[in-house]
Amino acid sequence: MPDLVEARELSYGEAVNAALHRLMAELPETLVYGEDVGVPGGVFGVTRGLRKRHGDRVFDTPISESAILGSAVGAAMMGRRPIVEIMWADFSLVALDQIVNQAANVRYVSGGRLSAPMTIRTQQGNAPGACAQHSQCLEALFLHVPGLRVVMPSTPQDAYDLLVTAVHCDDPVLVVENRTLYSGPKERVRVGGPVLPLGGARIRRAGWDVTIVTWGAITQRVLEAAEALAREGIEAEVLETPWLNPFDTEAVVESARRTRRLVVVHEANVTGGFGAEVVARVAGAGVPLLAPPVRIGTPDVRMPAAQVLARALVPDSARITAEVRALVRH
Amino acid sequence: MPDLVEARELSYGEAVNAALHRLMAELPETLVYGEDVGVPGGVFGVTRGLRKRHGDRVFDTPISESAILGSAVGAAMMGRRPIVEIMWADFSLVALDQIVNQAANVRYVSGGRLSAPMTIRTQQGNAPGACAQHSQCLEALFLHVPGLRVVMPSTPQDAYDLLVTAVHCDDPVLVVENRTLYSGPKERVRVGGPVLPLGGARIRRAGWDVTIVTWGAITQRVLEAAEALAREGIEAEVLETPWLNPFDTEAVVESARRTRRLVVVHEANVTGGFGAEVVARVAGAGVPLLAPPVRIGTPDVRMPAAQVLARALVPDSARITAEVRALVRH
Amino acid sequence: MSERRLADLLTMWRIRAFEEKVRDLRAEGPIVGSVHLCVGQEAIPAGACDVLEPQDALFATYRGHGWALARGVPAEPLFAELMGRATGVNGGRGGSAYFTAAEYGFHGENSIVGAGAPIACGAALAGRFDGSNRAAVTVFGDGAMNQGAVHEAMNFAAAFALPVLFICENNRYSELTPIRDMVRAPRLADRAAAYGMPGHRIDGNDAEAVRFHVRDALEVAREGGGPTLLECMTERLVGHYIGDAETYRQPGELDRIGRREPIVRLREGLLADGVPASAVDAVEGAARAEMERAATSALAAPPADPATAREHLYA
Amino acid sequence: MSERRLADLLTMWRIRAFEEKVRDLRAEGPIVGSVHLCVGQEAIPAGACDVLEPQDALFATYRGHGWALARGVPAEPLFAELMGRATGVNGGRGGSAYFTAAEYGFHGENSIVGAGAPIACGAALAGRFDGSNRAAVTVFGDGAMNQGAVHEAMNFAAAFALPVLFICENNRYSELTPIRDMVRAPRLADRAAAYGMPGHRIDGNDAEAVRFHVRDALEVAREGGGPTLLECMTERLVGHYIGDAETYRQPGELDRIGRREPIVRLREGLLADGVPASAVDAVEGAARAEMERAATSALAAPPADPATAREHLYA
Ligand SMILES: Cc1ncc(C[n+]2csc(CCOP(=O)(O)OP(=O)(O)O)c2C)c(N)n1
Ligand SMILES: Cc1ncc(C[n+]2csc(CCOP(=O)(O)OP(=O)(O)O)c2C)c(N)n1
Ligand SMILES: [Mg+2]
Ligand SMILES: [Mg+2]
Repeated sequence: MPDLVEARELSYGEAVNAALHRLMAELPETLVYGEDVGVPGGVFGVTRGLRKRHGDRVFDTPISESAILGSAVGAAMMGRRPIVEIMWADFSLVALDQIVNQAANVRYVSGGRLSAPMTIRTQQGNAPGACAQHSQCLEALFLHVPGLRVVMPSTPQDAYDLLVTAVHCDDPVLVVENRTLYSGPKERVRVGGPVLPLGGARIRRAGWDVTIVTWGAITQRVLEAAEALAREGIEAEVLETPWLNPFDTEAVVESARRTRRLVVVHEANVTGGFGAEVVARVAGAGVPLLAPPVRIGTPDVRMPAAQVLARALVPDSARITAEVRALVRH
Repeated sequence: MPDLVEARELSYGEAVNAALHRLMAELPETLVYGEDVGVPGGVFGVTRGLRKRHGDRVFDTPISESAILGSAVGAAMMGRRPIVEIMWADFSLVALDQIVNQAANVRYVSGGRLSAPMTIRTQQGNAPGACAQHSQCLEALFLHVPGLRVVMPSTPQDAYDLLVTAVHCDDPVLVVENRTLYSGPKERVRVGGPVLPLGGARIRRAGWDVTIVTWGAITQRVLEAAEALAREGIEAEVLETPWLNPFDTEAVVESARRTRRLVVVHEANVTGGFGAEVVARVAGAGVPLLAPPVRIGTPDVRMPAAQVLARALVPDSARITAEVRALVRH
Repeated sequence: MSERRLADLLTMWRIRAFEEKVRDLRAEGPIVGSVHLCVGQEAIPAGACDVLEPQDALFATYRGHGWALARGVPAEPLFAELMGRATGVNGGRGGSAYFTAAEYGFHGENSIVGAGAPIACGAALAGRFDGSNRAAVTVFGDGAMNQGAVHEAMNFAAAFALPVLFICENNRYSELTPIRDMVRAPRLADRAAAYGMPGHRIDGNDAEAVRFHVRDALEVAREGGGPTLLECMTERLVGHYIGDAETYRQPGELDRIGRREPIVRLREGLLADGVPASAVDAVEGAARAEMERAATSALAAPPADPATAREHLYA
Repeated sequence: MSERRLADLLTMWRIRAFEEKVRDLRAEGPIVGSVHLCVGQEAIPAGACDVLEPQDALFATYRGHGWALARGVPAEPLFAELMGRATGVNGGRGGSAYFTAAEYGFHGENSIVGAGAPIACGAALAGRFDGSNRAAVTVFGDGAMNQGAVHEAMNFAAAFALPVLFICENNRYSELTPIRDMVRAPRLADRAAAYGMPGHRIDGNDAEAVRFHVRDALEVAREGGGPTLLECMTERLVGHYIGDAETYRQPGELDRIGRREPIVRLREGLLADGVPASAVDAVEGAARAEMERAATSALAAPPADPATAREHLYA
C-alpha cells in the first residue's frame, strides 16, 4: 500500500515499478503509456502489472514518438499527469520538438495559466553489443533546455524516490534511467515515504583529497575507483548529482572548496557534456584548485557495437582511477 | 565567375547566395533544396536565382524535415553533395534523428567506406517579435554530436568562405546563419578565392586586459562593447570562433594566457551552452586567471515574444560592457 | 436562417476587421515581427467555433487570430498580446504566432508546423478520464499534411478512437510553394482513409458548410466513433506573412479569389435573400468599430514589465 | 521453373541457417547484445533481391541479416561483424543491428524505426543526377508505418516520382504489440493511396510473388512512374529479439505459423512438383555447411583492435 512506509528488497527496475504502482494508486490523474509498456509490461519488464491493476490508464502505443510525447503535452495541459516512456533516449531525437518546443514552453508562454505536468521516462547508455543508435548519453541536450527538469537516478532507492518526486512535480520532468541497472542487485528500498522536494546531491563517499562529481550508471564505477584509490591512500569525495536540473551547484562548490581538486565523470561524450557546465560553475565561483579540473567521459566518437571497441571508449573504473591518481599526484 | 577572384560589395545574405552560386557551378554533384528555396528563392531571398541558373538541381520540398535531412543523407552516401536548408534551427528538432543518429554515424560506422558530405544550412536566434519557437540558439546541441562539423559565420566574408569550406568538406557540416544578419550592411567580399581548410579563430580586436570569446550574430555586440570599454581604458581582445567544430582551443588558451581574464559571450542560454565548454577547456588547460571566468548569455528562460521582454534577456552591448568592466575592475 | 448567417457574417467581419487593424498596426510600428493573417479564411473558424462546446479544446497555428476571436477571446487582450503589452492574453510572451487563452477554450497557437496535432490527441485522451466528454480540434494548413507529427497524430487518434477533429485549412500554399507541387494526390481529405477515418473535402469559404461538417464530426467523435479529417478549401487574400511579396501568384489569381471569398459571398447571399443592405453593412461597421476601440485601449495599456521576464518558467 | 524455385530455396536456407547459427553463437557467447532474427521472413529478401540491379541501393532495418545475405554479402564477414571481429563488414562497428556493406549494394541496416525510408529517397534522388538509373529499396516493419519519417518519405518519393520501393514486412507485431491494435485500418498497403502511389498487399511467404511484384514496381519506378508500397504479409517464427519470451502469442499461433512458413511451403511445393526429396534436402545441407564453415572462419578471426576505436570519425 502506498501510504505505508515499508522496506522492500528491490532491484532498480523493481523500484521503478513499485514507484509507478504507488503513483497510479495515489494520483488518479496519472496515465502510463508508451511502446510495449501496457500488455507486455515493457521491454525491460519495468511496467509489469500496471495494466492489470490500473486498466486502461495504462496502454500500448503505436511506434510514434511525436504522438506519444505530443499527446502527453496535451493531456497534461488538460489536467492529466501522463508518465510516458521513450524506450531509448536515442529515439527521443525523432520527436524532440515535442519536448523542447512544446512541453518546455507551456508554463512560461502562458504566464503560468497552463502547465505540463508530464514525466518522460527513458533510459540510455551503452550496453554490451549495443549499436551507435542505441548507446548515446544525451542528458546534456535536455539540460540546455530551460523549462525541463532532468533527473538521473542510479540506485534503487533513488529510482523509487526521484520518480515519485518527478511525477508529483507540476512541470515536465525527464527521468533518465539506464537498462544496465534494471536487473542489478536488490537493495533495501524504503517505499511509501513522503514525496521529496526536487533537487539535492548525495555524498556517496566522503573524502578530502579530491571531489569527484558524477551521475548515472557510471557512479558505480566511480565508487569502485574511489575504493581503489583509498587503498593507495587517496581519499576521494564522491558526490552524485542525480538531479541535474535543478542542479546542486552549492554542494559541488562546497566540496571542491574543501578538497581543492575537481573531477567530473559522466558516460556522455566529453565535448559539450554537462561536465563542462559543472567545471564552468566551479571555475565561475572562483574556487581555488590545486590543479586544473579534469573531465572524464566517453571521447568524442560514435559508439562502436563491438564490446572490445566500446570498452576502449566508455570510461571504466581503471581509467577513472588512473586519471584521478594522476590529478592528485600532479 | 567562380574561378576568378574578385571583390564585391555584398551583404551577408548576398554573400551566402554568391557562395551557393559558386558551389553549384564548381561542384556538379551539389544539390540545393528545402522549403521554399527553389522557385521562391528562399523566405529570406538567400537562394535567389539558383533555380533559374541551375535548374532541377535546386528545388522546393514539402514541409517534411525528416525527408529533407534523410534524403540528404542518402544522396550524400551515393555521391551527391546536397546543401539543404532547415528554415529555422528550431525546426531541426522535428527531425534531429537524421542529423544525429544518421548523418553523424555514416562514416564512422562504415569504417570510412561510406560518407555523408552534406551541408545543412540553417539560421537561428532571436529577432524582434519572434516567438519562443522561433528564437532559440541551438548550437550546443549539435556540438555535443561527434561526427558533425559546426560553423557559425557572422560576417559577409565568413558567410562566403565558410560555406564554401563546408560544402567542400566530406563530412556533414551544419552552417548556422542568423536572419538578423542577412540584410545587414554590405561589405567588400573577396569571392572566388581558394577553398580554405576547416577551423580557425579570428582576432576581431586585439587587446591585453581580457579575452572575450564569442561567435554568431552577437559578435557585433561584443565588438561594440569592446569599443565602449576601450574608451574607459579597458583593452579587450575579441576572439571570434566561427568554427565551433573543430574548435580552435589553442587560440583561446593562448589569448587567455596573455590577458589572464576570460569572458565567453553567446546568445544561447547559459546553462549547457558551449560557453561552458570553452571555460572548461581553459580551466582544464590550467590557464592562471586573475579572476573567475565569466559566461554571458541569455538567462535560462524561454524567449518571450514581446520585444521589451526579450531585450531584458538577450545580452546587449551595454550588459556585455558592464559585465566585462566588473570582471576587469574586480 | 438569415439571423444565423448574419451572425456568421459578424464573426467573419470581426476577424477581418481585426486582421486589417493588425496589418495597419504592423505597418505603423506598435506590432513588430512576423505576423500571419487569415484574411479570406474567416469562414472556417466562424463555422467551426459556433458548434464547439465550452469544454472542447482548440489548437490552432500561427495563423490563429481568427480562431481565437471565433472561440470567444476578446479582441482587446489579443491586440495587446500582439503589441507586447502587460494586458495581452499572455502578457506578451506568446505574441502573434504562439499565444494561448485556455480560459476561453483556446488552447493555443503553435509555430511549429503540425505540432498541434499530437497535442490535441492528448487533450482528447484526457477527456476519456475526466468525464468532460471533451472533443479536441486541431487546425493546420495543407502543407502540414506532409509533416510526420500530423501523420502520427491521425493514426494515434484513429487507432484509439479519440474524439479529435483534424481541420486542414487548404489555402493552396505552404508559405510560398503551391501544395499541388508537393503532393501527388491533391485531395488531402482522401488521406483519412489511410487511418480508417472519414475524410471530407468541403467548401471552407462557406461557414454553413463548415458548421454542418464540424457538428457532424463532433457528434461521431463524442459517441466514441473516433476522429474525422475535414479538408476545408479556402484561399488567403493576403501574403503568407505581412511583407510577403506574393510573387508566386498566377496572373488574375487574386481577382478570382476575391470573387469567391467568404465575406463577399455571404454578403451577396444575404442580399439575394432579401436582407436589406443597411442591415448587412451595419455588421461591417459594428465589427470595425469594435476593433478600433479594442486596438485603442490596447495601445493605451502599459508594455509588459521586463522585470517579470524570468517568471513562470517553473512551478 | 523448379530451378528458380530451388535457387529461392537455397537463398532462404542460407538465411535460415545463418540465423540459426547466430542464435547458437549468441547463446554460446561469441555474439553479445541485442539480435533480431528474420526466421520465417526469408521469402521477402529472397524474392526481392533476385531482381535488384547492382546499382540499386538497399536500406534495411536491424532485422537485416537476411537482406544482406540475399543481396550478396558473404556470410563470413557478417558473422565476423556480429562477433566484433576485425574482419567484420564494418570491423565490428555496426554490429548485428546497424551494419552496412555498400560494396554489395547493401546500404545499411538501421536501428531507428523508419529512419531508412527518407534515406532511401535520397539514394533514389541521387540516381536522377548520376545517370545510374538507380532504384532504391527501403525495408521496414508494420510498426514503422506509424512513424512520421516513413510518412514524409512516402510523400516525398511520390511527389517527386522518385524510384523508391517501400517494402513493408508485415509480421503482425511491432516488437511485443500486435499491429492490429495500433491501427484502425489494418490493410497497410491501402495507405499508399494517400500519397497517390500504388500499394499492394502480397504474400510475403512466397518468394515468387515477391519477385513478381518487386520487378513490376521497379520497372515502373525506373521509367519515372514513381514509388510503390508493397505490404508483404509474413510472420516471424521467433521472438522479436533473442530472449523475447513471446508471451504475446495466441495459443496455437506458432503451430499455425509453422505450417505456412516459406521454407516448409516451398519444400512441399517442390516435392509436389516431383523434384526428388534428395535434391530438395541437399539445399538445406549445403546451406548449413556453408554457414558452419563461415562461422568457424569468423570465429578464428582476430577481434577488432581497440587502438582503432577512434578512427574514421571525420574525413
Ligand atoms: C516544422 C516546421 N517547418 C517549417 C516551418 C516554417 N513554416 C511556417 S508556416 C509554413 C507553411 C505552412 O503551410 P500550411 O501548412 O499550408 O499553412 P498555412 O501557412 O498556409 O496556413 C512553413 C513551412 C515551421 N514553422 N515548422
Ligand atoms: C524511433 C524508434 N522507436 C522505437 C524503437 C524501438 N523498436 C525497435 S524495433 C521496434 C518494433 C518495430 O516493429 P516493426 O516495424 O513491425 O518491425 P519488426 O521488428 O516487426 O520487423 C521498436 C518499437 C526504435 N528502434 N526506434
Ligand atoms: Mg497553406
Ligand atoms: Mg513487425
